[in-house]
Amino acid sequence: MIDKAQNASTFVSEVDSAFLFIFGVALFFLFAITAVLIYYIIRYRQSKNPKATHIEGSTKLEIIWTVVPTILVLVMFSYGWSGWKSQTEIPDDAMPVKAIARMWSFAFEYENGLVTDTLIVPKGRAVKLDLVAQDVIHSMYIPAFRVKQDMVPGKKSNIWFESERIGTYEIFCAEYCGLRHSYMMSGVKVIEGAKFDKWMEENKSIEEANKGTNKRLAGVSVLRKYGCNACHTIDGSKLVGPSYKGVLGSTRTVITDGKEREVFGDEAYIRRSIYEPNADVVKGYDQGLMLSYKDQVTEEELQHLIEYFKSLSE
Amino acid sequence: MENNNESHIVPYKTYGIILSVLIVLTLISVAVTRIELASLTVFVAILLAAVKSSFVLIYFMHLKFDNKLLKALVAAVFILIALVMVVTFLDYNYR
Amino acid sequence: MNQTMTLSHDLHRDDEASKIGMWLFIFTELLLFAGLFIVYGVYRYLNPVAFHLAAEELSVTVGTYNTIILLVSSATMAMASTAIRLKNKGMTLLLLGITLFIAFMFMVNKFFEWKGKFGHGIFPGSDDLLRLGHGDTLFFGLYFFMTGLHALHIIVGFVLITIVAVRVNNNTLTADNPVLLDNSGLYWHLVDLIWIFLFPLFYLIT
Amino acid sequence: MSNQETETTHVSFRDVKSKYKGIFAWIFSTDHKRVGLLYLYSIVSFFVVGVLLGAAMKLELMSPGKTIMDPQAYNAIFTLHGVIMIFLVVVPGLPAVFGNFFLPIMIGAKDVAFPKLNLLSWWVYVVGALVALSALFAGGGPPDTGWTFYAPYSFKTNTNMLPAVLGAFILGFSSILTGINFIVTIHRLRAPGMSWFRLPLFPWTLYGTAWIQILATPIVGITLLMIVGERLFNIGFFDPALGGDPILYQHLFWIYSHPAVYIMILPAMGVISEIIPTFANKSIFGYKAIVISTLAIAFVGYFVWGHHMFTSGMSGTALYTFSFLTFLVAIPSAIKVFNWVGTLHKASIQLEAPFFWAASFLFVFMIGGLSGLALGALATNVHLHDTAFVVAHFHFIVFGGVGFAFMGAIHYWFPKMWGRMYNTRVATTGWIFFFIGFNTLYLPMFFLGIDGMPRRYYDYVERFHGPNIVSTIGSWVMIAGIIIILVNLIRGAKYGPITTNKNPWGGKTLEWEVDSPPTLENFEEIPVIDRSPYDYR
Ligand code: HEA
Ligand code: HEA
Ligand code: CUA
Ligand SMILES: [Cu+2]
Repeated sequence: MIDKAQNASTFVSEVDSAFLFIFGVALFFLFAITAVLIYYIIRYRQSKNPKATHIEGSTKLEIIWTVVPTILVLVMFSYGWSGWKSQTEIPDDAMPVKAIARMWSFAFEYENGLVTDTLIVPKGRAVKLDLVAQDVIHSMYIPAFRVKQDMVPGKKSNIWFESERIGTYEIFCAEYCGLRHSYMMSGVKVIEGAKFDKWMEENKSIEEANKGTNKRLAGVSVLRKYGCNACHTIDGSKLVGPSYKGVLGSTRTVITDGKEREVFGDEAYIRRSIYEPNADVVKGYDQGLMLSYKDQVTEEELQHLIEYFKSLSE
Repeated sequence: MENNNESHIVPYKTYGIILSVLIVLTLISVAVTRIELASLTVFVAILLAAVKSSFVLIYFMHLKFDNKLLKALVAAVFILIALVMVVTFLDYNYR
Repeated sequence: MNQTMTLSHDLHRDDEASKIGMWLFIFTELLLFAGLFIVYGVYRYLNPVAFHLAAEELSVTVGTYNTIILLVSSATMAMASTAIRLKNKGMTLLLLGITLFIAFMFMVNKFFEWKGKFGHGIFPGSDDLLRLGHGDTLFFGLYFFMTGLHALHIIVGFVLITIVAVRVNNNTLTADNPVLLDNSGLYWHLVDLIWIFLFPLFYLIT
Repeated sequence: MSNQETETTHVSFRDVKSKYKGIFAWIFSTDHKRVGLLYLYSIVSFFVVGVLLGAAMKLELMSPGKTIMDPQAYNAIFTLHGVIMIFLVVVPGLPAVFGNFFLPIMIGAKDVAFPKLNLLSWWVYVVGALVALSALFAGGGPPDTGWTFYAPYSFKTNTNMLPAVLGAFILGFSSILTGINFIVTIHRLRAPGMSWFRLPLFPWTLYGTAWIQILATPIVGITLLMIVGERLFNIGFFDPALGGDPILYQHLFWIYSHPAVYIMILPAMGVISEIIPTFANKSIFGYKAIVISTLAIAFVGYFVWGHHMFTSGMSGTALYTFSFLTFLVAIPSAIKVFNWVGTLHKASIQLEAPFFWAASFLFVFMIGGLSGLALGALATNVHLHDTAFVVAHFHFIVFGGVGFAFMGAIHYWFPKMWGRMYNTRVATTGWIFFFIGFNTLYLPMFFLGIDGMPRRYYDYVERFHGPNIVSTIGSWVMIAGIIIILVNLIRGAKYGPITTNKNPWGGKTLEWEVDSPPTLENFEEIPVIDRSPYDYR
């Protein structure tokens, strides 16, 4: 079940009390009106009440049942408004994290340049997410925190939250974004503030993050960082794009400018596939689904990837 | 149902006058937008267009001689369009 | 009792109904263009400078000229309604003829205007346009889309008025049943009405 | 002229001789009743297709992971399901079928104002439908954007967007033509003595609907045309890479599509306002209040479109204005519900299938509408937007509202339309299955949504499994219900006992005074009206 804990984020209690009020009123009217309806049907059925009484209407009643719902909905409106307002008032000291969405994965970039595929945040500190979409509209949805915001390409937007409870919570992409929309998820991991600071310290920058680990693991972390696994597998099975398995050292048929040709999978091919993904598209796959990673994947990361792919082709 | 197509035969002359007014207004709007009035230009140009279109509606399109209902409907449609624009701009204006 | 009848004949001819029907259709056309005016408004608001500069690419002279002739055609079309009621067939045909001629001239002007733009490499999706920047792309995108749609209406109006002229000529459209002429007139004025707004938005506000 | 029909007194419109033979006597007929039935048959056919697609989705969602199809198929199916259900079924639905058939009769006219235009609108509908469905077969595969065609995904996808979008554009014209026809008909062809406040409520709602049809549909028309332009010429209206604003697309889309939901529901409310007094044998409670609330919904409904975009990143001002207006538009619906229930007070109720449909309409409509309130409030919408909760909301109110009203209407007017009767006991059994299946199918989706399951999800995490199973089982119960109902109606139309009574339910509106089925021109003599339409004294 969804984490119903009130302090998963500071918004939860306010939003949930709006829910409680609205659902309370709604259920009351639903049950009351249904009860009256059933009572009338039983009480005034033809066999019981053969002659109807002529009534045209009643102005007094009309006024009552216009005014009462009006008041109730105005209260609902203000509950909804105030609950939402606190979500827009971002504290100045909130820790900024850039959240990037592309088909079909999320990535999170911290101030120090560190990039991860799950969001890791400290408990009890406000976090501000700067939302960026690279291709189509996605939506950042963290049910346990009661926050959601569309990520629109070409448009800046942000959300913030503060969690007071250690745990891992789901992130879903809530705006339909194509083939693997339902697999576009991630998580928020809330950890102790001290632990968080330590973690930041240990992973000062990407280069350092990748240093020290063995080559294979470095390749895996690059794939995760850019969310490549959303579309490619390592076991030879077909997803949106071709699998990494056997990509190095094999000959494949690609479509270049609408014409078929054969290419050999070498390092140059890998580089081209990442920097100009739509130049050669392997036969049987759709063009235009992958964006260029030219300004993102560094030369060093590319080397890690190639090492890793080598290991997959062995 | 009454066929009131005989009722108002608008003389040619009326159309002639309206046409000249429209042409003059067109020339004015061209002239006005030539001088720099900054943001006022937009306003003036649209205002003149609105005046011109009212002439077209009222005389060329006969609204002057039509029943009240139709007049009200036409006005309502323009108000609707204006309201839709205003509401859309509640978003863009305050982003 | 076995009588043969035609449904639409039996329903008593109702000119007022046809007129209301035409007006309702005009409402939908107005809303159609309103959608585009909203788009124009928003993008103008978001790209004020680019729209300002891009508009200077368009020739005010051609625009003014087209506006004026379209106004004249609207007047002649309205006069045709008078002429038919005065049972002046020759005059009606003459006025319709002028309207058609002007519609044709308008299209000729548009053609050369567009051709000129195309010659400068400005057309939807062209490389030059993409190089100019977002505001210009949008401005000219809207320019072609809106004036194009307007031109389409001119063509429809042209066809409609031609039909009217033919029927006036065969005496199947006379002072007794001028509704088709009146309604074509209403349509033609609508086309004019839209142009009255397109003209300042694209040519004047620079 | 084109359509010579021979009329003898008291010959049903179905048996009237025409110069065309067989099916051509129908598809070239300008008789409003035949056009209505043409619409009925085409709409029901598309409905069955849509329903089968819905059932397929439910099967897929029965368990996590792949059940019967892959993600591309699922995405295409919910798109087609949405497009078919919205543009081909519920938007034309009640006005085109029952509006065409009964509007002229209820106001005491021989036909609609423009019979030829009426036939044309059916043809346009068919052409639009065929164009839209051709997306299935042309290369590239069926579109996979959802019925909302959101930019920029709708230009990025390699699937057949153009036919779907063009189809929807053409269908818009069909809707506009119907709207124009109805407004003029109501203005010009009311029988002598039928003042505005003697107009029955179904025509009133059609009147409100018709205005929305002609004033809102063009906006989606132009928007879809812009998508076509964008895809063909790369103009960049809504493509952020070229400076366009995807949010503007959403504005334009919902400027139409929100009013469209009232195009769907208003005639449904009209049908309910007819059924309830007839079966209560009693004048409707608060006739004027219902009329005014109809017009209020039509008008205010035009300005609430932004509630579909609360999380899109609109300005705060826009957000609370839209939220506020959304709540305002709920009030007229509440007024109607109270008046319908009020009508039953001290009534004498005939318990027959049409009444069961009307009463259960009230129940499901309330659930749908009241869940809309949680969507209309900002804070709660943020959590619920684009989740299964929204899916539950609109199935309850669209399918629950319009679908139940449609079923009610067809059971109510059946003896008038076919001159025969269905088996009433079977009809009630069908209703019971349908009602239980319906609630089992959609209620769990509310819980899924509150728990955070996004919509348009082909696959889901394990904790959403339970409610999804229940929901799928519900769809089977509903299958049973729909089959019972359809079989019963089809048998009734063919072999049911011929009704001799013109007015089997004791209705007071004009359609109960004409023959069953009506003759070609409905009335031998146009009636003169001197009373309110629900005068049961
Ligand atoms: C027939 C169609 C129909 C109707 C009538 C409605 C009616 C309403 N709708 Fe619904 N709606 C849809 C069809 C419809 N909707 C569809 C198709 C979508 C999804 C589109 C998509 O994204 O694909 C949608 C989505 C939708 C959203 C966007 C959700 C999201 O994506 O985030 C919202 C938000 O405000 C909303 C609100 C409402 C409200 C407040 C009403 C109100 O008009 C309801 C009024 C009714 C009542 C209130 C109940 C009766 C009254 C009482 C029982 C008395 C007691 C009442 C009070 C105390 C107030 N709807
Ligand atoms: C009128 C509108 C309407 C109707 C009636 C329905 C009916 C149904 N819909 Fe509907 N639905 C929409 C409109 C409608 N839907 C819209 C607009 C969307 C949004 C699309 C989008 O996101 O873009 C949607 C989305 C949607 C989804 C969400 C997809 C997602 O977000 O992942 C689901 C999921 O279960 C669903 C299921 C169903 C089911 C099970 C039915 C059931 O009613 C079907 C149940 C009926 C049966 C199972 C009976 C089977 C019948 C027969 C076998 C016939 C027998 C025939 C003869 C004897 C002749 N629909
Ligand atoms: Cu990304 Cu859905
Ligand atoms: Cu809505």
